[in-house]
Amino acid sequence: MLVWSKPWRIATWAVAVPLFLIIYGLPIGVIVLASFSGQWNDILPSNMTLVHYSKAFRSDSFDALKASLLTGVIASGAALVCGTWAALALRNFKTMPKRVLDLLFFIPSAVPSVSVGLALLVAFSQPPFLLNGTTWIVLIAHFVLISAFTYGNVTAGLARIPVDCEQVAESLGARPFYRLRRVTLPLLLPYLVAAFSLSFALSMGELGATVMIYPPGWVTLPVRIFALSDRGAIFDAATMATILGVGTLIVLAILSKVSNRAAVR
Amino acid sequence: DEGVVTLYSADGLHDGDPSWYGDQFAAFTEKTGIKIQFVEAGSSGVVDRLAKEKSNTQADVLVTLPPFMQKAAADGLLAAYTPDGADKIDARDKDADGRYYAMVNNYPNFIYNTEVLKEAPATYEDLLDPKFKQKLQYSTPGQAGDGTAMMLQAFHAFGSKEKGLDFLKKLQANNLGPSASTGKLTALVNKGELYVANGDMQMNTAQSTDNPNIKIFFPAGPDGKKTAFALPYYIALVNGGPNTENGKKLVDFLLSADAQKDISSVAKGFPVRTDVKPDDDNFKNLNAMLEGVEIWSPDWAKVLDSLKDDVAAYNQAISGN
Amino acid sequence: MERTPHIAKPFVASAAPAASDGSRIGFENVSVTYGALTVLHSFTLTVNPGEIVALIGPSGSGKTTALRAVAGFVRPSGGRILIGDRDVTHLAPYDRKIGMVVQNYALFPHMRVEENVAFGLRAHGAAEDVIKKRVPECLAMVGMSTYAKRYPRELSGGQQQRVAIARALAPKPQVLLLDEPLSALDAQIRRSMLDELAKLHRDLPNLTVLYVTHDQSEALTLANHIGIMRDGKLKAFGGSQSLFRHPPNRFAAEFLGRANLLPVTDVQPLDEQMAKVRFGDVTLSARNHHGLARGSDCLVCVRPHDFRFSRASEPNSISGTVLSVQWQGDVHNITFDAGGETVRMTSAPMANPPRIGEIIAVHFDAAEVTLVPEDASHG
Amino acid sequence: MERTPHIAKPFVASAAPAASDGSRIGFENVSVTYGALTVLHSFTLTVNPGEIVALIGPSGSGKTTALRAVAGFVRPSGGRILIGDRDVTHLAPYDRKIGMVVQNYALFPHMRVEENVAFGLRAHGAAEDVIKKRVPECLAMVGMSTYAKRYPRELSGGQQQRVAIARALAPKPQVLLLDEPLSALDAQIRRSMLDELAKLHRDLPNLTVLYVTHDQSEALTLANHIGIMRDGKLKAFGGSQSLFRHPPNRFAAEFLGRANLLPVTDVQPLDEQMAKVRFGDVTLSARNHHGLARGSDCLVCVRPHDFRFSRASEPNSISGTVLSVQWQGDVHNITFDAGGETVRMTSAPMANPPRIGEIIAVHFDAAEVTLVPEDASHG
Amino acid sequence: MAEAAIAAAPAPRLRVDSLWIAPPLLILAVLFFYPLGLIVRASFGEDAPSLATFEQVLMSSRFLDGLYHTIVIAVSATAGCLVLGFILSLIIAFVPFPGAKMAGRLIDTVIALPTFLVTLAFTFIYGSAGLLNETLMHVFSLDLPPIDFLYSQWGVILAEMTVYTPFIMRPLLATFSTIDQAQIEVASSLGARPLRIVRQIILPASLPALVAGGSLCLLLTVNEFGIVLFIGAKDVITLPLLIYSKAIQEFDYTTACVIAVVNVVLSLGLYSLYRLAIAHFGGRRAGLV
Ligand SMILES: Nc1ncnc2c1ncn2[C@@H]1O[C@H](COP(=O)(O)OP(=O)(O)OP(=O)(O)O)[C@@H](O)[C@H]1O
Ligand SMILES: Nc1ncnc2c1ncn2[C@@H]1O[C@H](COP(=O)(O)OP(=O)(O)OP(=O)(O)O)[C@@H](O)[C@H]1O
Ligand SMILES: [Mg+2]
Ligand SMILES: [Mg+2]
Repeated sequence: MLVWSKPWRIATWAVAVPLFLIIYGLPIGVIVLASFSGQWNDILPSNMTLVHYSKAFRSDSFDALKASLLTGVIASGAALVCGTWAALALRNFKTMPKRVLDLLFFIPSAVPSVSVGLALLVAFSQPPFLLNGTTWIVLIAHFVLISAFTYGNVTAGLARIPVDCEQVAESLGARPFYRLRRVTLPLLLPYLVAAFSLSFALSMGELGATVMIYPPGWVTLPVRIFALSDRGAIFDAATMATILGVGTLIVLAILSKVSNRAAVR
Repeated sequence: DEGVVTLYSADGLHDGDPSWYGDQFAAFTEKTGIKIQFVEAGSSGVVDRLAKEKSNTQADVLVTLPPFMQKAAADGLLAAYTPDGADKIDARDKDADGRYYAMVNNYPNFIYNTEVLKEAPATYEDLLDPKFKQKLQYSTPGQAGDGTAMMLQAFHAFGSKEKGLDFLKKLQANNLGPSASTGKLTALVNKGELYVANGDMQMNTAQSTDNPNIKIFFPAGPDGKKTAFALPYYIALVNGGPNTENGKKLVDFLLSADAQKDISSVAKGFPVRTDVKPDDDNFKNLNAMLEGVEIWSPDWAKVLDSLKDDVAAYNQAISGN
Repeated sequence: MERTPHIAKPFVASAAPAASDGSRIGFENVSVTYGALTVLHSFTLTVNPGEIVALIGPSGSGKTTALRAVAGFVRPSGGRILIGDRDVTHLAPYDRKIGMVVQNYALFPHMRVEENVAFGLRAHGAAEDVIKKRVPECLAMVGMSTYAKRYPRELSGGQQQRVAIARALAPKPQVLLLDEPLSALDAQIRRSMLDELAKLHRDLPNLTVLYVTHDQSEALTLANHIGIMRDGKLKAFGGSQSLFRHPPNRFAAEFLGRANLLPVTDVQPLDEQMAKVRFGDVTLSARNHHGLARGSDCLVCVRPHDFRFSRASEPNSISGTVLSVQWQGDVHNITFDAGGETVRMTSAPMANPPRIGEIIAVHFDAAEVTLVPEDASHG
Repeated sequence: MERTPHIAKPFVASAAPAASDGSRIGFENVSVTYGALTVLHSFTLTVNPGEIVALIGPSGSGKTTALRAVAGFVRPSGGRILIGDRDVTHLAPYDRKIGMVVQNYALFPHMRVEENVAFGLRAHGAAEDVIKKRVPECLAMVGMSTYAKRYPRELSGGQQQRVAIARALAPKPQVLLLDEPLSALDAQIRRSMLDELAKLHRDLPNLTVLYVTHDQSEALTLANHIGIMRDGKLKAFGGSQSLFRHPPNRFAAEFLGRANLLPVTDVQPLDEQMAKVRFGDVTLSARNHHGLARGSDCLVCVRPHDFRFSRASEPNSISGTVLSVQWQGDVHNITFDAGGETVRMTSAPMANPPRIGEIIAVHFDAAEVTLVPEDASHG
Repeated sequence: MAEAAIAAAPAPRLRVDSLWIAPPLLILAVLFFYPLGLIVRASFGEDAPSLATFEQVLMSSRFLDGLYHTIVIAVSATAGCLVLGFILSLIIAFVPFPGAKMAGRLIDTVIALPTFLVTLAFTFIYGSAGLLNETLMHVFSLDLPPIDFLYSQWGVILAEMTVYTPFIMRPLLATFSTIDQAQIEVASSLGARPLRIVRQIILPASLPALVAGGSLCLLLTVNEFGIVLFIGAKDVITLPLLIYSKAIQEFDYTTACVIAVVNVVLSLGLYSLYRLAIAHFGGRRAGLV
């Protein structure tokens, strides 16, 4: 409770809701609307139709959705483990080494996705690591692109969890791993969920690197959507995007259930 | 991996439902039992990827547009191969060394919105009219294949690179902004967001069912002549691919008369085999559009050589405003 | 060994069979610094196995820090800490086998009350049926059985504190560190918790307790020995009774039991035990517990409750002008001015307490008061 | 108006010129629920301007909740809250012009001590030079001057609590809500803080204080009135002395001052004031403050300190077997069994306290003890 | 003896604990720093290492133009994200309205939409024949579209703000859920109004999250490629776009690598500046930076 009086609360909403609608409601709405459109040459579309959906369901878009979801979950999961691990391990460091290592873990997000794609393609098309043409390279690319997010979020969370709780846990006989599992990680959970959600969503939408390296048979939704929109089939692209959005939303909703249970208020 | 073949292809032929690729892949697998693995990207992207993967080549067959196919050939990414029926393809449609062959023919063009404009702009000069301010867009040379083609066309129509660049510089006043994609412009023209954009015949024709407000046109140069050049999808066998034998079968199949006869009706492009003469409406329609248009042939080797400088010169020219 | 039903055998298996002194706590010259600030100076103290030692001292004197050093939450910058015969100075907290209640409770916010209490048991790998039995036992001990399913944020301050106590007791540690564990509780629960602690101590004779409190009656009730801290140093240490009766120095006398310290002169020992001194122009007698030398100056330590109203002619009698009278339920607090010294006395509640400005005479029993050396430690 | 140097004029300008009753606190049938749980039931209480009222009660009885309702942190589900004549039930906390110390201090962790104390002044838009003057004043008041530059995490528990008090006092609120503000302090500082509060109250006669404590002597020392809570209800309310002397019911008697409640029968009023009753086969006399009817059964409330050792033949005398003897510094606590009732008594420290099992006789002054009606409220 | 033990003992403990950093570091080294190393090597030319390409690139006006736009867009978009994200999260967490949770989740979903789709949606909304302009032209009978910012730097910035605000909001919301409610209550009882509470209590508490979110946002916006490419704002070129066209369109891998290296340096430079700024504004006090 921050705004105590009803009129002010309503005033706040009166500003917030339109802001939200303009910035987020409109773009999402337009894409969803486009997915049902036959033509859109006026203010509003005409010839509302479901034909794009029936087309989408007939084609291999489900393989693409599956590829996207799997890539997202696996890459975000790996990034979560790696980022959390790194953030926790970095607690043992102080001052200069800490800053340097901190920077190292942020560097992956300092490289444009195009460069990441190129670099991976070059690096993993030559010995000793021959991974091009396999699903691995896509997973690696997504992992690299999102690893800094999990790391950053977990680090932010670690700065805020109370030391007391961890110390008391230790005094109760909790060894580091047990303490980590039962106290540190649960206290971090809101941040872990935030990190996973972000990186998952980011991975679901990744195109720049994926399009450069994806192997045959592992076409992610954005790659398909890109192919469609690049050739002007925007309504079909919007349809696929809606499917992508709904898929992501479902996963995020499940995650936020987890996070609600963890929220400490 | 006996029963597979990998194809890297520039986008365009897998569009629509049904699509020409879709049909042909199914037919090929049915005939040979070989499954096709397909990777689609921009016309330069596929070549770039092939180059980067050189030490662990994944592709068996490459399909892309000029000048990028020529680039692949020059970089030694392609293997010479004489497919069945190679003799039925015109000399100007194939590499002298037999490294690549045209598969689907196509021509760059312009489109306009028929709702807003009563008739197509007649000349390139007409495009400089202030009424097109912010209402005209073309895909950017150096970023999109069709954009590069449009630059080459301007060079040709105005007689020299200098004059062509001069025109593009003036055109920049009306240009909405750069675009990496040519295909998305069609939708914008259809919607009326743009009045004029560039494109190519195969793609625009394929798009016209979903975009009823667009129409193809060829503006005339200062000499009053309408000109265009062929921008075919080339097919080639990749050097050192994992399944070269299957690759050969696929090249043979896609250049076979059976496959070629569907090109105009399904892919909305022109077949390259001299012995294939389709009689569908679209083929007639395509030919009708080309009537009065003089077809010229760029020297792709030269184009390739100077491409980097030309793009730089173009960027220099348009940033002048 | 006799046990009450809810005190089962400690399940925490010590690696080495618990020697009888396995639970001694020893500080050897322990110093602790925070940055440039030293908050514990060469602190030395031993808590014998099975003993309860209370640490008292003003706010900020380093009591919590001393406890945290035993728990392993701070690393001493010098000295050693022993638990039993082990030097634990560099041992991680989880290897020290202690139970601790910290000043702000630090309950785990994401766990229900019962999960909080079960935490230590689980961490020690107790079997599920042991936990099922032990957790309700501990909750019952602190009167929180009905709150087992609540989250800490849904409890009142005192309820949280009780959960913290239950959590520390659950794994039956050999060493218990309590940092003001009853500070948020009312007198009634506090008493019943003290009873529980005393009972626990009877049932587990090897349980060693180091207990920080700011409530002296708590310390006196529960502890065998009391340590008085000030500015990170141990100023006094001794058996509860003797420390109260014969404080070794001014600070200890004032801090524990708020003694009156009357400056007296010319000590004249009478025998082994007693001495005569001069206070202004009256002669007083008192215990010379610290063996002060003839003729020296010192302080006589008189507890507020040692005074009785008297006729001025009685021995050991002083008189003064009443400065304030305050009723406090079970006592009256009176201050009066005797020869320039402000003296505090308490008496049982009176129907007619003296009025401010009235002159009163009070006396005390010579055997109850002690001479304390004058020291420089108190400004 | 006379002021001590460090109490400057309150700068908080009330919108309306402060009426003399501008600082009354009123609860009118206030109910508070957390989810399905009602923790305050139709709570009604008035704190008159300039008064100090202490709220006491067992842990979890709703004391904090009542304070939070006045502060505006929880919205009552029913009833009204008044400050002065304003109905503040729906007012935001920042419009209520209160000062509050919460149970866990809630210092702002990212601000230095001095910034914490200055917070309220800044929020009220005080001028920078006023702040410069007032903050050191307040820090001095709680003895924290040397810690002005520290962060809260670098302070001990008691130090944090003192900062919280300084922070609440700094803006000189008219209404002060204190939730166990001295719980982490030792007796000495606690006394000096109580003195400061009393002084503050003398200097700001309109300051109204609602004070939650679990320390009854604190309540009795400081408060004009005391409210005793239980299970979210006000069980007793009255002037401190009268509530202690004549508790209206069993719960109040037991909770405040831990009275012995001996079940007696056959009340025989002697006059307006006194009555005779039977306890087993002895006759006792006591004050009949509540005017109990002839022949009824009731309880006689005897404080532990009301007992004196006596010969068995004295009036108002009972005898019993000693169950326990506990020395607590300034008192001896003794429990004995009298006709099946466990009775507690305290006496001044004795050289030879009775031994367990010994039979003792004690008596009390009839004017000091009160008859209390038997009620069903206590299981 | 005792002193020796004290001096010696902590050291090995620290070293053992430090080893925990090895696995993630190793993973990152193989999967990221090795490829990155190849790029750096390639930037020095294919045969004899030289700085020629660097010189050439750094002097070119196109590069400088790109550099300028990259910085302007990244800094403005990040600032916008920080402000918008902070406001929206504050409202969702502290002044929740019915459906606020859902709104929060919907915002997350925006990240999942490929960036070019957001730009497409923008065209439909803010384009000259888009929802907004058509409506305005209709209502006010205008001849020319009144809203015309989409194909400029501002369009790019707005699009990036839309896409990246969730990166601020997520960690912020997580932090808000752990703020001690009692602090807010006490502050308000001391007379602090919501704005002051936000400024003095909530903002400092959310600094770690703002640091994390803002850093990521900054790095993402410096490296954003899709949005710039697909909006096609006139005269707006950024470094990632340059890399793309050099590498893919012009087959000039060396130049692309050079720009990539510069881009990394730029990203890290901006990142460090941002961190310094945060530290200056109080992060160090809270023991964060
Ligand atoms: N993290 C820290 N950094 C700097 N100084 C600290 C820190 N923690 C405690 N101190 C200081 O150390 C001294 C001792 O603190 P400690 O907590 O041990 O006191 P305490 O005796 O427990 O007091 P209290 O009864 O008030 O809890 C105090 O003066 C305190 O200000
Ligand atoms: N957020 C909450 N949700 C549910 N129950 C609560 C919540 N906060 C307090 N309670 C319950 O309300 C009752 C009253 O709590 P309150 O904090 O007012 O007690 P208190 O009298 O202050 O106790 P203490 O002396 O222990 O601080 C307690 O039983 C507590 O468990
Ligand atoms: Mg302490
Ligand atoms: Mg409370």
